[in-house]
Amino acid sequence: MPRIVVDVMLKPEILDPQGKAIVGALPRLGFTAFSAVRQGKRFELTVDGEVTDEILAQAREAAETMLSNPVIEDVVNVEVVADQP
Amino acid sequence: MPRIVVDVMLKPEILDPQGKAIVGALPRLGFTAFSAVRQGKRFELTVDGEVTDEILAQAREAAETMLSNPVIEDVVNVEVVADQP
Amino acid sequence: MTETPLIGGATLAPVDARLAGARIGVVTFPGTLDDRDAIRAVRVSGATAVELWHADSGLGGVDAVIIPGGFSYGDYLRAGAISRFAPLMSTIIKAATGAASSNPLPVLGICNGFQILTEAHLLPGSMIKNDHLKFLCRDQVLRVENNTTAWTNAYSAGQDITVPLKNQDGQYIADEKTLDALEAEGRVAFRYVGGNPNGSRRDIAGISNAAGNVVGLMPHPEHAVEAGYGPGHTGTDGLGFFTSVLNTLLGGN
Amino acid sequence: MSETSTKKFNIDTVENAAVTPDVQLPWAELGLKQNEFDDVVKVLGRRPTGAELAMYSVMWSEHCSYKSSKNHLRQFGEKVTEEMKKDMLVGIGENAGVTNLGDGWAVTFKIESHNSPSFVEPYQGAATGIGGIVRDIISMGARPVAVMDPLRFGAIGHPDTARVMHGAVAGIGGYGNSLGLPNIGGEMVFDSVYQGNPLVNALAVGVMRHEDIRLANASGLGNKVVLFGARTGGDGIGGASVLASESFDSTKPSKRPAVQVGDPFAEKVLIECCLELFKGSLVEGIQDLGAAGISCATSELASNGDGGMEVELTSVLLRDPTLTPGEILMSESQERMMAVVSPENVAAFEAAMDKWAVEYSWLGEVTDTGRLIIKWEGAVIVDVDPRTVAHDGPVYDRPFARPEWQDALQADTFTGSVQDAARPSTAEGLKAAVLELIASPNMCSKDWITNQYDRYVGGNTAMAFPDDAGVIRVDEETGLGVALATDANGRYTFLDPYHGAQLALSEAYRNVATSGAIPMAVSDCLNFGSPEDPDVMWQLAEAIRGLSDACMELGIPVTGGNVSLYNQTGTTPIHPTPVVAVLGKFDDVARRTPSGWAEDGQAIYLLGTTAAELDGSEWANLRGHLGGAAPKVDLKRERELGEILINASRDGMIDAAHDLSEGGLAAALVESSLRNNAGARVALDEVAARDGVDIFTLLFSETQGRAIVSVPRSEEVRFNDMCTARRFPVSRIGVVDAAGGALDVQGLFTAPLDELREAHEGTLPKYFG
Ligand SMILES: Nc1ncnc2c1ncn2[C@@H]1O[C@H](COP(=O)(O)OP(=O)(O)O)[C@@H](O)[C@H]1O
Ligand SMILES: [Mg+2]
Repeated sequence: MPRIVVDVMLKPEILDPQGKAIVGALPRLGFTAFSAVRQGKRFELTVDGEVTDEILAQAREAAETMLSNPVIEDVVNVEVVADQP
Repeated sequence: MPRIVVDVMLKPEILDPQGKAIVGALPRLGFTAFSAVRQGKRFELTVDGEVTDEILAQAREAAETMLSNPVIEDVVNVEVVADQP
Repeated sequence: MTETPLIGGATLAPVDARLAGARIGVVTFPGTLDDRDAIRAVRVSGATAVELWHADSGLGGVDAVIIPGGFSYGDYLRAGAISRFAPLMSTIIKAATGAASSNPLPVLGICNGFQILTEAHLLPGSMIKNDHLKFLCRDQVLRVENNTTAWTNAYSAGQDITVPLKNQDGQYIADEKTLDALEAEGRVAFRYVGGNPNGSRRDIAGISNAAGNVVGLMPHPEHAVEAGYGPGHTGTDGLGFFTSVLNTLLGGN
Repeated sequence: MSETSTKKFNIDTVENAAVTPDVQLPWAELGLKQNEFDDVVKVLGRRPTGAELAMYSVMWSEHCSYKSSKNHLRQFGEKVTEEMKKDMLVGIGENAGVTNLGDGWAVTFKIESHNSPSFVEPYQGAATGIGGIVRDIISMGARPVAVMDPLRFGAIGHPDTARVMHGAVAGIGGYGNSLGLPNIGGEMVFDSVYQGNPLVNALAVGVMRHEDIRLANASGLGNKVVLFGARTGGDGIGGASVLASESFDSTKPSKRPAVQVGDPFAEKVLIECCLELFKGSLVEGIQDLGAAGISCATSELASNGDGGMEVELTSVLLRDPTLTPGEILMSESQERMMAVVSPENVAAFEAAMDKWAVEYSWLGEVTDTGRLIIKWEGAVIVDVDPRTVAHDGPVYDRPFARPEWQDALQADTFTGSVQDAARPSTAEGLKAAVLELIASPNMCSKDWITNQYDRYVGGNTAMAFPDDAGVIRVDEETGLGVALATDANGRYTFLDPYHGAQLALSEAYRNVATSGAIPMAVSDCLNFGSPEDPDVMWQLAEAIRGLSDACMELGIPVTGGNVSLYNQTGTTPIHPTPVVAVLGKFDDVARRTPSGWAEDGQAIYLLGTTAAELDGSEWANLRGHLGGAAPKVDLKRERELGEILINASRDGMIDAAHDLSEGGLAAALVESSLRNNAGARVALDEVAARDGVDIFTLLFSETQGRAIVSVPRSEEVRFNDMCTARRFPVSRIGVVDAAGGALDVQGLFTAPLDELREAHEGTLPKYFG
C-alpha cells in the first residue's frame, strides 16, 4: 500500500538538545565529519488504495495541525512514496 | 551548508506505540484516510564543505551503529540534500 | 565543600569484614541519577561500593558492577544509546562476556542500566516507549522466575517481591524467536505481576544472559533496601539483589 | 548610529551615544514607560546605548524589578521578630532564603511561577519552570533535593484544558525526573478563571552545610568572571528583534525562538558540575541565569560585590551567531550559570568543566571602578553603575481600592442561596454527596499526575503525595529532615484577600504540622491579575498584608518568593492566588506521620470544632456558588493544633493524621481510608450535637484548625490527657476497621472502599486518558 511520508523538524532557531547530544557523541566514535546534528520526526501514513489529491491535502493538514507543533516545529516535507515490498 | 539526511524507522514487525496513538487520534480530527501510522526519526547531519564519498560512508556507518539500534530499527534512507537558504 | 556525597553520606557500619571485602562498582555516566541510591544499597548489604566514572577505562579491581538508573545523556537518541559507547563500557563488556576468564564479571543493569546493556548487546531485545506513552512511577510486584543468577540467588523461585518502577521507555521487546529462547533457557529473571505496566512482551521485567552473570531489569531494587524509603514505607524486598551477588562472590552460591 | 562597525553589526558605543543624543530608541517597544526612559537618561547623564537600553528595559520590567509590589513586599521583611530571625541564615533578596536546620545543616527553598510560557507551550513552559527554580537553589551552594508543583488549570471539561494539563504535567515530569529530583507534592485545581491563564508554579528545595552557602556577588579585584553551561541563543527575546537597528542587515532580521526549549540533561550535568565547584571551593560568587540573562547576572553580581566588573561580550559562546549585543544581554537561554573565580582557581575550574564536558568562556574580571563595563570587540557599549540596573529600578505606588462589588459578593452567602436549596439530608443523599465530592475535579485522586513523577530517586523521600506534606531526609545518620507543603485557595482569597492569604498559610502550616514537622519558614508565589487595575492591586496589597501579619503571628518568616502579575484574560483577572509554601523540620524523619490509618482497632479522633462554613467551599463550588465569607482564620488555634500533632508524632502517640481542608471531614475520612485500603466505623451524632451543626455541615464545612488522627489503644489516655491539658477540643469519632472494606458512618450509610476508590480515582483518567 502507498504511504505518505511527513517529515517534521524543530525550527532552526529552537534548541535541539537531542541533536546537541548526538553531535557531541559522534566524534568519540570516530565520526568527525559533521558539524551539527538535528533530530526530527518522520511519520509514515499508510493509505488504503490510491493517494488522491484530497488525501494528500488531508496529510498536509494533519501534518500542520497534529503531527507537528507549529510553535516549535516545521513540516519540512510531505511526499508520497511508492509501495514497498 | 549541505546536509545528509538519515531516516530511521522501527522494524515493521514491532508495534509502534506512538504511531498507534496517532492513528487512533487522526479520525477524531476528521482525518480518515489513513489506515496506519508509524513514527520514526529523521536526522540532519550538517557537513562543512563538500559531501565526499568518504563522508557519506561515515554517515552510513553512523546511521547503522549509533543513530539506529539494529535490534529494533531499520535505516530506511541516507541521502544528501542540497543547501537551503 | 564538606564531603557530602549523599545528602548525608550513608555510613552504615560494615557488619562483616568478609562482606566489606567485596568491592562492587557503581558506574556514573553524565545524566545518571540512581548512582547514589545504588551505592547506598551496596553499603546496606555490607559490601564496599566503588564509584566508577564512564570516561575511565579501568574497573579498579571491582568484583562486580552495577549500571544504575537515570537518564544518561538525557535518554536522547534512544535510552542508553550514547552511554553504550563509553570507554568503561568496552571494559565491562569484555569482563562480562568472560572471554578471558572462567569467572565472568557479575553485572547488574537497572532501568537505564538495563537499556545500556541491551544497546551494548550484552542482553537481547530492547526497550521502547511504554504502551501508554507516559512516564510511570509505581510500586510494582515482580515474580522471581530464575533464582540461579548472580543477582537473584537470595530469592526463592516464584517469590513475589515489590519494588518501585519508574520509567518512560520501559516496554521490553524482542522478536518471537528470541523470546522463545529466553523462556526455554530460563533467562526470564523477572515478570510483572498484577498487571503489565508498560506493554512488555510476555510481562518480562528482567532477563539474564546465558551464564547468569549479567542481569538487567526495569524496576528499581535499590529503592527498596531501607525501611521507610521504599514501597509502602516499609518494603525492603530489593535487598536480595545485593546480597545475592555477595553470595556469588563469596562462594556461597 | 556610528560608523564604528564590525563585520556584523553597527555597534552603538557609549562614545557614540554621548555625541548623538537625539537618536530615537525603541524604548516603548521594549516595555519602558516615558518616565522610566527619562530616568535612564538621567541616571546615565546621556542617552543609553542600544545595549544599555536592552539591560535597563529587562531589569526594570515588572518581572525583574517588582516595581508594583515592592512597596508592599517590604512588610515581609519588616514584620519579623528577633525570634523569627534566629534560624534565618540568608533572608529575602538573595536567589533563595536559607534556614538553619542545626547540626551544621542548612536548607534553602523557593517557589516561582512559569505561568504564561506554560499556556503558550505547556510542555516546555512547565519544564523550563522547573529548570529555573532549580538553578536558583544551586546558586545558593546547595544540592537540590526535591521539587513540588502547584498547578491551576481551566475547567476540567474545556477543550483546551487537556492540552495544558497533558503538556504541563509531562513537562514537569520530563524535566524533574531527568534531574533526579523527587517530586514530593503540589496542588491541582480546576477553575474556569484559569482557562486563559493556567498557573504553573514550581518549588525547589536544596540542602547544604553552613560553610557551603554561596552568595551572588562579584568581589575581589582581578577575579575572573566566567559564563558556563548552555550556549546563548535568541531565547526569550521576542519574535522580532526591536533592536534591529543594531543588526547589520535590518531588511532581514533573523528568526528568534517563540518559546524556550529546556535541556534537562544539560541542567543535570550543570548541577553536578556546580557541586564539584562548591566542594573544591572554586567559586567566590555564583549566579544563575534566568529572566534577563546576562543583564541580570552581571549587574547583580557587580552591584552586590565590592568593586565593579568589566566583560567582553564577544567572548560569550553563541548558539546563534546572528545575535546582536543587546540580544545577547537580554537572552533568557536556559541552563547557564555565571561565576566569579579567583585566578589561582582557574585551572581547577576548567578541569571541573572538562570532566563534565560543560562549555565555558571567560568573559572578564572584577574591577575596582564601581562600574559595570561591557565591551564589544574592545569598544565600550555599556558603562553603568550596576546598582542602577539591578536595584534602583522604578517603584510604583499603584492606586488600589476595595472593589465596589466586594460587599455584594460577601453578602451572597451559600446558606440560603438557590444552590443550597437542595442540600442533602437523607442517608442516601449524604452518601451520594460524599461520592460526588470525592470524584469532583478538585477533590479527586491526583494519581494521574503524580504517577508521572519520580518520588523515589535519591532514596531520601520519607513521605510524598498523597500525604499531607512531602518529607525528605537530609542527614542519613541522624534522620534530620524537612517537610514541605504548598497551598492556596483562590476562591477564599477572592472572597477576602486579607484572610484568604492567611488561610493559604494556615493550610500549608497545618499540613506540615500534620506530618509531624515543626514549621520554620515560608516562601510564596503571588499569582494575581494586572496591578494597573485598582481592584486587583487591592487584592494584592491585602493578601501581602494578611500573609505578613499571619507569618508574624505564627512566628515563621518569609525567606523568599515570587510575584506573578498580569494573569488575566482581557480585563478578567484570575482569582487572586497566593500560593504559600511552608517548610518544617524533623529531628528524625522516622517520626513522620502518614495520612492513612492501617492498624485495626485504633481509635479515630477529630481535633477541633466545626462551624457552619460552606461559603467558598468545594461543595458550594460543585453547586456553582461563590460568595459569602471565607472560613474564619484562627491562627492561635492552628498553632495549638500544630503543637498537638507535633508532640503526638514525637512521642509516638498517633499512627496517622490527616488535616481537614477543602472538602472538610468527608474528604479527610475517605482519603485516610483509601490510603492503605483500611476502612473505618465512625459515629458523628455526638460531635454534631456538641458543635451545634447538622451532619451535612459537619461533613462538608471547611472550618479551619481541624485534623483527624488514629491513636493506638495503648496511647489513648496519654493522647486525651495532652489535648485536655491544652484545652483543645477533641472527640473520639470512631475506630479503624482494617478488614471491613468500607467507610461506615453509623446510623447513616456504609460506603464500600471499592466504590469510593472508583469514584475518587476515575475522574482524571476519564478526562485525560
Ligand atoms: N500537581 C501536583 N504535584 C504533586 N503532588 C500533588 C499535585 N497536586 C496534588 N498533589 C498531592 O496530592 C495530595 C492531595 O492534595 P491536596 O488535597 O491538595 O492536599 P492538601 O489538602 O493536604 O493540601 C497532596 O499530597 C499533594 O501534595
Ligand atoms: Mg492536607
